[in-house]
Amino acid sequence: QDGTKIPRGGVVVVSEGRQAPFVSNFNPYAPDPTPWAQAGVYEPLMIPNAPNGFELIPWLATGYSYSEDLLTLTFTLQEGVKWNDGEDFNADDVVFTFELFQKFPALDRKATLPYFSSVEKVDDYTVAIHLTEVYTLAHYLFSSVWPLPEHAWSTIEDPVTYTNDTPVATGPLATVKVVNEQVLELCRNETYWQMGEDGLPLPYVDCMRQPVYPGNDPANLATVNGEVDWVANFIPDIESTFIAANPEKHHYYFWPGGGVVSLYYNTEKAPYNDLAFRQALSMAIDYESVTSIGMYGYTNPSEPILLSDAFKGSWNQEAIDAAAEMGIHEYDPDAAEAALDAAGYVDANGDGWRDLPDGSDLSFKVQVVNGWTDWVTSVQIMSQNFQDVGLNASIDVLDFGIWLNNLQTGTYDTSIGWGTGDPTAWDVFRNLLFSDLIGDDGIANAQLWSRWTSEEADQLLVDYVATTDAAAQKAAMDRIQMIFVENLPLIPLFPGPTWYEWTDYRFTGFPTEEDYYIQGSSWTTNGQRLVVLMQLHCISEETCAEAQ
Amino acid sequence: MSENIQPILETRGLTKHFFTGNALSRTVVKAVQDATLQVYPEKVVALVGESGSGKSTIVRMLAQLYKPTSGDIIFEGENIVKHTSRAALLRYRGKVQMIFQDPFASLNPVHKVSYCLQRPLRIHHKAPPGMASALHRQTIELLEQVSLIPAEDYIKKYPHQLSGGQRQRVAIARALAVEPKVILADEPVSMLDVSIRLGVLNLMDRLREMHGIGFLYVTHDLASARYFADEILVMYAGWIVEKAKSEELIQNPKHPYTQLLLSAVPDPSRGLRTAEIEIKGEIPNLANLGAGCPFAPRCSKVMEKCNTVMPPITTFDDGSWTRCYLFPNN
Amino acid sequence: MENQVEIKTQRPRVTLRNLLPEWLWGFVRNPKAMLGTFILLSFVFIGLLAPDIAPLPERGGANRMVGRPHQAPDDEFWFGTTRQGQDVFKQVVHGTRTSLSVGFGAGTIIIILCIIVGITSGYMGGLVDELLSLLMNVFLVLPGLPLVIVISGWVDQPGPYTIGLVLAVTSWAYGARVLRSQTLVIRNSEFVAAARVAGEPSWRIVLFEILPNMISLVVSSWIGAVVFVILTEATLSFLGLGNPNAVSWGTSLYWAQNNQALLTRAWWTFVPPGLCIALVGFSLTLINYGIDEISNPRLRSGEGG
Amino acid sequence: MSSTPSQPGQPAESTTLLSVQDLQVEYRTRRGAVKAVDHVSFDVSKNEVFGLAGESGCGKSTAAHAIIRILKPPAYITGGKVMFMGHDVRQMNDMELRRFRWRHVAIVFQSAMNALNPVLSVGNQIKDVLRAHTNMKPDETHERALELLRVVGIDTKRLGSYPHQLSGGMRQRAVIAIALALNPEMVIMDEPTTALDVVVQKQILQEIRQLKDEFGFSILFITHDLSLLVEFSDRIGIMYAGELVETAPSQEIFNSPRHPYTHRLMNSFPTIWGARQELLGIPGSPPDLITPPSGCRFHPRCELALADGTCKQVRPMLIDVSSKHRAACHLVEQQLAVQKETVP
Amino acid sequence: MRFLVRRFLFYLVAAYVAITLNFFLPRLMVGDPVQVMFSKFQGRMDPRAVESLKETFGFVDAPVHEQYFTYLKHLVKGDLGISLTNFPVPVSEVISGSLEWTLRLVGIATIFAFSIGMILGTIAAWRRGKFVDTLILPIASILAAFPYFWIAMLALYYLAHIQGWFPIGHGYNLRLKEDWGDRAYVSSVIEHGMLPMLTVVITALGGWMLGMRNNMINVLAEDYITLAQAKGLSDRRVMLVYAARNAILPSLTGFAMSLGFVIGGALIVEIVFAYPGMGFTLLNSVNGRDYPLMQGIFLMITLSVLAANFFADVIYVLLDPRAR
Ligand SMILES: Nc1ncnc2c1ncn2[C@@H]1O[C@H](COP(=O)(O)OP(=O)(O)OP(=O)(O)O)[C@@H](O)[C@H]1O
Ligand SMILES: Nc1ncnc2c1ncn2[C@@H]1O[C@H](COP(=O)(O)OP(=O)(O)OP(=O)(O)O)[C@@H](O)[C@H]1O
Ligand SMILES: [Mg+2]
Ligand SMILES: [Mg+2]
Repeated sequence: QDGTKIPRGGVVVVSEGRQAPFVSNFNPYAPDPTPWAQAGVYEPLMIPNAPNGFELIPWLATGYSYSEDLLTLTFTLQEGVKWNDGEDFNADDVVFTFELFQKFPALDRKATLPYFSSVEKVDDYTVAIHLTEVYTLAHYLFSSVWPLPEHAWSTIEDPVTYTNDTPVATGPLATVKVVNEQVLELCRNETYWQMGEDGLPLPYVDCMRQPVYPGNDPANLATVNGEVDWVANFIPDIESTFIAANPEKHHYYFWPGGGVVSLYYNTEKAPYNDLAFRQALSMAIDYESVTSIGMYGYTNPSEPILLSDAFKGSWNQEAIDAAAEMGIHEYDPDAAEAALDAAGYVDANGDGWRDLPDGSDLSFKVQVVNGWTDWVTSVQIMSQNFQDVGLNASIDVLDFGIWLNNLQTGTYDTSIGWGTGDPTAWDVFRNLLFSDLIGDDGIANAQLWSRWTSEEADQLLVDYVATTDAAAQKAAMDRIQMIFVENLPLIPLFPGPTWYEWTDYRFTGFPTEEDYYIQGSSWTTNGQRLVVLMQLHCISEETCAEAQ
Repeated sequence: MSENIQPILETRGLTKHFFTGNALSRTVVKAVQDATLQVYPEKVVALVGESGSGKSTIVRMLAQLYKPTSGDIIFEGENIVKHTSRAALLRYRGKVQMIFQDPFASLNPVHKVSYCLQRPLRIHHKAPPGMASALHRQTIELLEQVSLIPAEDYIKKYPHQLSGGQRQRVAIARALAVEPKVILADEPVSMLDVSIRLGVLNLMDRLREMHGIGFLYVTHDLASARYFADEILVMYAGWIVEKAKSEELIQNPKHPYTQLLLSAVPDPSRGLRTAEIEIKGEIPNLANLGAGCPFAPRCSKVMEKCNTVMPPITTFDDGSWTRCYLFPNN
Repeated sequence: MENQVEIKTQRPRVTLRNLLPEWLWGFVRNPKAMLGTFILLSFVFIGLLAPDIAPLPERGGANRMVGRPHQAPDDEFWFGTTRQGQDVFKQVVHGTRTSLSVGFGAGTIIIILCIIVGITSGYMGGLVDELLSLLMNVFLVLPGLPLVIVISGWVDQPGPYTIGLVLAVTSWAYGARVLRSQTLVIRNSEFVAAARVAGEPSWRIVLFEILPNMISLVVSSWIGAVVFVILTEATLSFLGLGNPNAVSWGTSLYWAQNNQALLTRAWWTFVPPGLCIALVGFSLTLINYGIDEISNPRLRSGEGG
Repeated sequence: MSSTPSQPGQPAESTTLLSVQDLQVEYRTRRGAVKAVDHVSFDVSKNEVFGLAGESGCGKSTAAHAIIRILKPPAYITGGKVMFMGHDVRQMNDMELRRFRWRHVAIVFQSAMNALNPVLSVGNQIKDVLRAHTNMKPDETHERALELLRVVGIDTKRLGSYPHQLSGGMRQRAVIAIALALNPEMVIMDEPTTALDVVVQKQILQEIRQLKDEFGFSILFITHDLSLLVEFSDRIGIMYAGELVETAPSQEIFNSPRHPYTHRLMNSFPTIWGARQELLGIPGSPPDLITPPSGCRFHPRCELALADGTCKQVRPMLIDVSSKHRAACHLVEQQLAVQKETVP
Repeated sequence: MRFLVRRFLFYLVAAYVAITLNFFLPRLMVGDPVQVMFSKFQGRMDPRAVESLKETFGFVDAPVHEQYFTYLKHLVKGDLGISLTNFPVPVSEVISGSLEWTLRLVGIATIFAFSIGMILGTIAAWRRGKFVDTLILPIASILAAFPYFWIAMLALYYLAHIQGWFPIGHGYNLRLKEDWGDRAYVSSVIEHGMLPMLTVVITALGGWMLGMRNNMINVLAEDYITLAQAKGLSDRRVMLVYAARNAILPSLTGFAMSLGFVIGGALIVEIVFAYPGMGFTLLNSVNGRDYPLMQGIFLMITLSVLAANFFADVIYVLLDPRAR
């Protein structure tokens, strides 16, 4: 920092679309803990850096390694880390945490249980995890857990319902100052293990304050008024509202690296089991309007291969070209009509709408979650697109629970839905195509909602994680993308943008579009915000005083 | 009333208790107790008493609007309290009709005069079915009988377009429509203007003669009872305390209450006669009546037993009777 | 006593049936009622003629995106466009249909429930009355809007009509109570006794003697219910508890708010639906004041001098 | 016409307390003006009971209310004078009026139930008057209130009672107590006993009489019950359709009414005194006051109406029949004219 | 007194009905709320984890009547269940914070709206055809026809955002500590409450005002008013002690009865103004399908309304001796 002393202090005001009142629950494994309990109060072992191809940043663990047979994953832990009650953090805590999952499956929020059989303390700062099968991406999964202090948690009778009001934690914001229905304020851990450039414990800022706004509206008003420093809100028309209010100090960057939002359909049903029909749908959608109107231009149409910019390195250009050749994933209503005509979807009964090839009525609903207005708008556009090519499409706006339940049980026609965004391209396809995800009860887990599976794809996915050979993995990944393009199990629409705005009235150190050193949204739960937090500091002593 | 003529309508020991209040506090209002009266064809019996003494309650029991708590109502020799079928009720209502106190309230403001009169005709099949013209003719006749002439003018009018006297005439016509044998008239003129009261009373008198109808005439005005009725019953706090022929009652009141009542009637020929009879006390509350004579607290000739037991009826030679220990049974 | 007589001739009971011409006359001469009727009728016409006033595209209805986002009002889009490029004018015009039909539909259900419960309880008396009264009173003290919010939270995708139905089921108590007490008064009136003495059966007494006397009360309760439903439906839709895909004023406001109409100064998406709701509410309220004044002449302003 | 019509502005006799001269009141309704009181003139002397009788709606209450100017819109006094002890009530300003009311003239309304504020205790309603008009201290007003209750024969324990806890008779007495609170010169009683039973009515009237003798106030007594009026009043005025048609001492009016209306009215009441006789009543009903009949307002109901149409066309004036007896009737005029001719 | 006892018993019954309704509502709904409720965990969590969560929430199969008695038993202990969105915080705890804010805002705003409405209504009737009657009354009734939230949003945008006269949202300045001893905190609470309060008052005023005016006009035609004037009492005394006090009685019952609506309206205002009350907790619970919390909030609001009703009854009895 050019020799100048970095100013310390100040309260960063954060808004991340939180609408529910805060209640004190700093149990990171609760279904809905107080925000920042997971990455703030507690910390993960390692942090994937999304803009940097999900490279793992050492945190509580300094590194990992696989055994020869790939069945044991070993983490080496950071030394000198202390819990905020003064106890040392060591391997016992990590082992304790995983064993707690085994005792209380409800705590296993990361779904690690199926992948390990036991955890072993190798020495004070080394932990070995014995995997149930070869899974060469296990380090992502296991490094994302937040170790719990054994000395404090071992005596807790029911850790599932434990609210941990005064957390014993290692994180930089382990001190709970205020938590009530309107505001959450977390303050620095005086004994934090990472040191700043001035040789004192990080972070530079004193506290993080997060007010509750019961809707987008008041939150955005406050943001536009410059009352908030670090924002993860959806702001419609951001240029004319937020930026226009103060172009100097207001900034945003919506990194298009999230999971690809797609149009799902139930391929177990006619006509969605007909590839020609699916292709016609993909030609009928006006992707530009969907992103520019539905998504306010905050993202771009996705590539046909379902991988966002975050996985640019994994893109199979051949598959992309193949798609272009087929004409799919390109807005062309005439081509769509022609394709439908060709496949026999014509208006047989003269009601103005196309019918199934057998002559029976064809009408379908596009499902969407109530309240997710960007999606609702996108669906409105798509259903309009479908109508324009003679398909009788309508919209079904559903409550989230019902919507998800329908997707999982396969009781829907078509629906908009999210895709996986991290941490690897393999996860993206595995969650969408791996046939094991359909349970015995017929529930489609992860995002296998379109229920399209193939043995080849299954095999490729298995092969991918059974090796550490990069070339073999690349081949498998290329092939999977080709299969995807050829079969169109779902229609990729756009990569989900990550909402991230900031103001530099008081603080600096935020990732910017130019220097996007880590995903900037405070909203991420995988710990990337911890990296930002380490960088944040007041612009000057005055702004520190201002930020109280 | 002579013994040889049979009463057409009579009551025996008719009693009505109202239960009011809610589950928490129930009070019994003894509105009518042990009432015995007779109505004879072509005669008028007047029932006189202060407000709240139970006059209307008796009438409403007779009209089968209230169910008696106990006692009998005998009509043409039949005890109608026991016959409760709808047909029996309808038959009874075809013979016993009622006129209400308030002509402004007893005619439904939403119905025309014709509707008022034709409903009873239809219900009691007084007109040949389906014969609109017959119905119309009968309506006209009814209106003419009550001197609403020209009848055609009135038939299409709504009650609010009529004056009080005209309304009461319509009410009378409605009662007449079923060709009743008895008309129960509950203070039929007390709401009317002084100048038209007499017209209505005279009309009822004419109809009584014409159709041989027996009247039960309820009033709080002794003078009009004397004017219109053959026989007067005096009621006090739920009890009928005296019965006598009109003149007899006026000239020779027996019960102290009747005497008090008479003395209170203003007499224009003399000017205010102060304190002729000492008036004291208040009208008793029917909700907590003792067992004794309700008039006892106000009676100037009160005896000890008055406070404990209600005196029995003492009958006199001329058929009149009273309930007072001053007239011991012999 | 005479005095009462006089007062009554002065103030004839006002009921629609008996005075139709006179009542209408009173209504026509009441400036409030007339202004209200005029506004309301304008909306009714807009609702009825919606397809002619604002012709819909062949497909997609009033929610079809036809223009650029957030266009200010101009010749083509009289009320501008929404953030989704929908024609606000079309939405408002067709929303009139939805809002009015939900309002009047649910209002009518409410008033029917009121009549059934209120009159039954008032006329039957006794145990039936006790029980129904209890039910009414309970429904009265239960906070309506929270109850509706909770119920609509359980209903799957409530459109305006579903919301209307939920409102109807939960909001009849007030009117029923008013009708009940009126029924009690009328039931004890002499003309009902007279009808019974004449031998009228109970159902005829209820339908032909009691009910016609309550017409003005029924009408004003009905109007009150309609206002309530329109406002509440808009509120619930606005809160996002309705179907955001419906075309109704509340939904328009929901979208306006979602698109930060005020922050982006797209007032034209926010003001017209709000004003429409207010105008309809106001017109109905005016009509009700008018009815009040007609049935209670004391309330008339500018009487005499 | 050779009669002496009543002259407004005539100097009041020394004993005259209230002088109403040519009073006119109308109610302005949408249908037109209701001339509820039309050129009514009468005097009330000190310590006199003046009775005003007539059918319902003939304008008795309106006249009474006009005297103390408590008419509310749409009623307006449109003409005439109300002189009270030489002061013109119509000219008084708000302050004078407030002082005039109750201190000099008090009023008792027809129905005590409605005249008492249901949510204030009787005591408070009595004390209110004392507080508004005097400088009495609280314990003095209390004393006075108790005294007043005693005067009208209510148990003093009832001071704190609310109207609904009292019987009709007691309420009426309470209203009278309020009226007497300031020892006014005159009490207007507008049908004070109509809602009561005869016995109670009698009781109360006896009391009023006693109080009057004791305190020496005049009474303007309004009722439609002629028998009662004759029994109770010294002098009587008969109103018909907004006009005063006859005034005379009560016995005189009872024994020899001069106006046909008065005559028929007397004949409409059955009595319990004397022989039982057939009564006639009055045919027809009172006229609508928006469009009253021309000439003599009674002529459509009068079987003695002159055939030459005088009654129909010419409005009769109140003329002196004798020194204390006045009537407004063409027949009386004619008779008087005949008398004058025969007895020069 | 008997009146109050009767009302109290009635409120007990009403409370019982509300409690029972609250129990049956989710059970009467179509579909399986439990299934829906947990579907959001599905796919994200191991099915075993979901199962054990369900158990933790107490969704176990038992006959309805047993469930009902358990529910009642828990209620008596003040146990409203566990909030889903705030797992595992008990519903009662989630509510307790916001209840206080709502009671304060709604309570004060309602009392304001009611009293101002009563005063203006009195004046409008007393001076008919004058300023208040001809100008303020129509304006107030037009305002009453607008939806609460619409006025609230305009006020928020214009008065708070553009003009900056009022803070945007929240119950107090979040930089301060909640401390009623602290002057600054108290004044910030007042400052933050102003605008929501104003909105409630403005939109609710018209109704009360008109009601009062009409009652007043009816009362003014009563004989006892004429008598009071004839008694030579001062206009003020007649207006307040004789007319207004009687005219307020019907409004008071109306007030008590419409309290439920009033509170509903105020909840909306809370939502718009980010006021930390029950309104937005309720909306959140609905949006988050937090059924236990929804039930709890509904119950709390109902009980508050019942309590307020009873309070109104007490005032009624104080004002009207006939009810004693
Ligand atoms: N439906 C009822 N319920 C309870 N009490 C009643 C009922 N009807 C009448 N009463 C009571 O019964 C008593 C007698 O009443 P009723 O109407 O018979 O008196 P009345 O002599 O006709 O009086 P009035 O001259 O006022 O008409 C009164 O005390 C009255 O309060
Ligand atoms: N508010 C009013 N508007 C119009 N006309 C009225 C009004 N009040 C009274 N009147 C009319 O004024 C006339 C006189 O009424 P007033 O009350 O003085 O009569 P009254 O002789 O006192 O009758 P009652 O014996 O019934 O008391 C009546 O014809 C009545 O119709
Ligand atoms: Mg009676
Ligand atoms: Mg009068």
